[in-house]
Amino acid sequence: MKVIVKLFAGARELAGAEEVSVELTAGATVGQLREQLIANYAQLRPLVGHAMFAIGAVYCDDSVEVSEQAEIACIPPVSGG
Amino acid sequence: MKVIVKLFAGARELAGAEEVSVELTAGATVGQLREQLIANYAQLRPLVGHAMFAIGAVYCDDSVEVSEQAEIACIPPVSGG
Amino acid sequence: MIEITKSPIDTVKLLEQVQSSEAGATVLFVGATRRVTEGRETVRLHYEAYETMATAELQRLEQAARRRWPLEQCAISHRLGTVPVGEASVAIAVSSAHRDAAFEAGRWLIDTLKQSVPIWKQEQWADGSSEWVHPTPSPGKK
Amino acid sequence: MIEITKSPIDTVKLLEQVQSSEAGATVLFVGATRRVTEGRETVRLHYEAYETMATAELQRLEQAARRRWPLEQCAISHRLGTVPVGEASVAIAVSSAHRDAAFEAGRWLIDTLKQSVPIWKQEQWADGSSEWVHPTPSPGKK
Repeated sequence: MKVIVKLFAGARELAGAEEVSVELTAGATVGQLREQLIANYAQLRPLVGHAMFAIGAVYCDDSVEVSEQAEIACIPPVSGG
Repeated sequence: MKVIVKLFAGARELAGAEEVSVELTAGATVGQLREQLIANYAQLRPLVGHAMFAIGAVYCDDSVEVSEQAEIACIPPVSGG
Repeated sequence: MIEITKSPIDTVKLLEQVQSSEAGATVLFVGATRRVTEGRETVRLHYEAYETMATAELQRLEQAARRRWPLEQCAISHRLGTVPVGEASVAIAVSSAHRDAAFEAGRWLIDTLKQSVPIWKQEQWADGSSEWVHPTPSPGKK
Repeated sequence: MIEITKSPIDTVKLLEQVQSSEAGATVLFVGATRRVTEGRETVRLHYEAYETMATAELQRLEQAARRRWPLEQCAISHRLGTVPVGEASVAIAVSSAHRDAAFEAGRWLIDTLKQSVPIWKQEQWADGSSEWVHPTPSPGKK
């Protein structure tokens, strides 16, 4: 399956894109998405290693299955406030 | 010596006066002033027992000698804020 | 900046007084007359002070806070006279480079003000009665 | 009340939003762009958010704070876009019957916001360079 991943801040700049598409096997987890993202975009490695992921605007840990329908976002370490 | 003691809040109301005069022996301490005040104005006992005293607008403990020149105040437990 | 006033407290002015381009953090505390205390209804509070000493004590508190924390600015205002329900009796604003100092100093200033500054409040209850508040020191009290 | 805005933060409005006759205590925290960070001069910060999620996370934080402390009101505003030195990027106002809850909730809200809400700042330094801030998680970091 193909999923679209939203990118922000430093990750957006490193990738040069507000979102990227990643090809995953059906039933892939957030952990596998993280690895595939780094495999496809080596320049994201330093940020994506520490990033969180959100599915449908909710934080998910690496064991959660990626849903094709929901919005998927890569959340590099935050610095609001 | 005769000293004037300023009273506030509940102490002022109990004494019915903004200040009272107390006769002390020369060299009397704040502790002796406290006792004499209670002796003269029995209705002040509940508040003056817990009161602080200030000489020249500075808190003084019971061992300090009362100065005839400076302003003397009885400070019942405070409740500002 | 220390102020003891019979007028309503201007919190906007207080915030402006502690404004600084070196301050990343500002904490404002406002204490106001609450409608209900321990199940009883308050109509208003009345505040009285030993004014010269209260001003001096507040200045001592500001200086002590500045020694203890790296503050940029500090402003304290206490109102006297009648303070109706919902209106502010005290406001404390502190600014600092980082938020630890601003939160800690703000908390310390209001706690210490309530313990040591010669100001007293009189509760004026909805049932028409009134009483001066003179907290009895008790070791376990927070 | 949660707000994410590209306009300057109106702290007066925030204070009005948490006003309550049941509140004896109000704490306002304001975080602003500081001129100097670790010896380097900042000209402005630029903030970006994953807006839908940031709004949802701030609402979750408000609800969590209300479960944990007996708050009367709670209002949070975060600014996006360019925030020049001296201007506020975030403001949090909480009111409660007693000051313990207001201070603790205010502190917890800003600490947790900085850890979990998907908002990022870019430092724009006086020397013309700029960088996104992505704090590396380190066990000893406060």
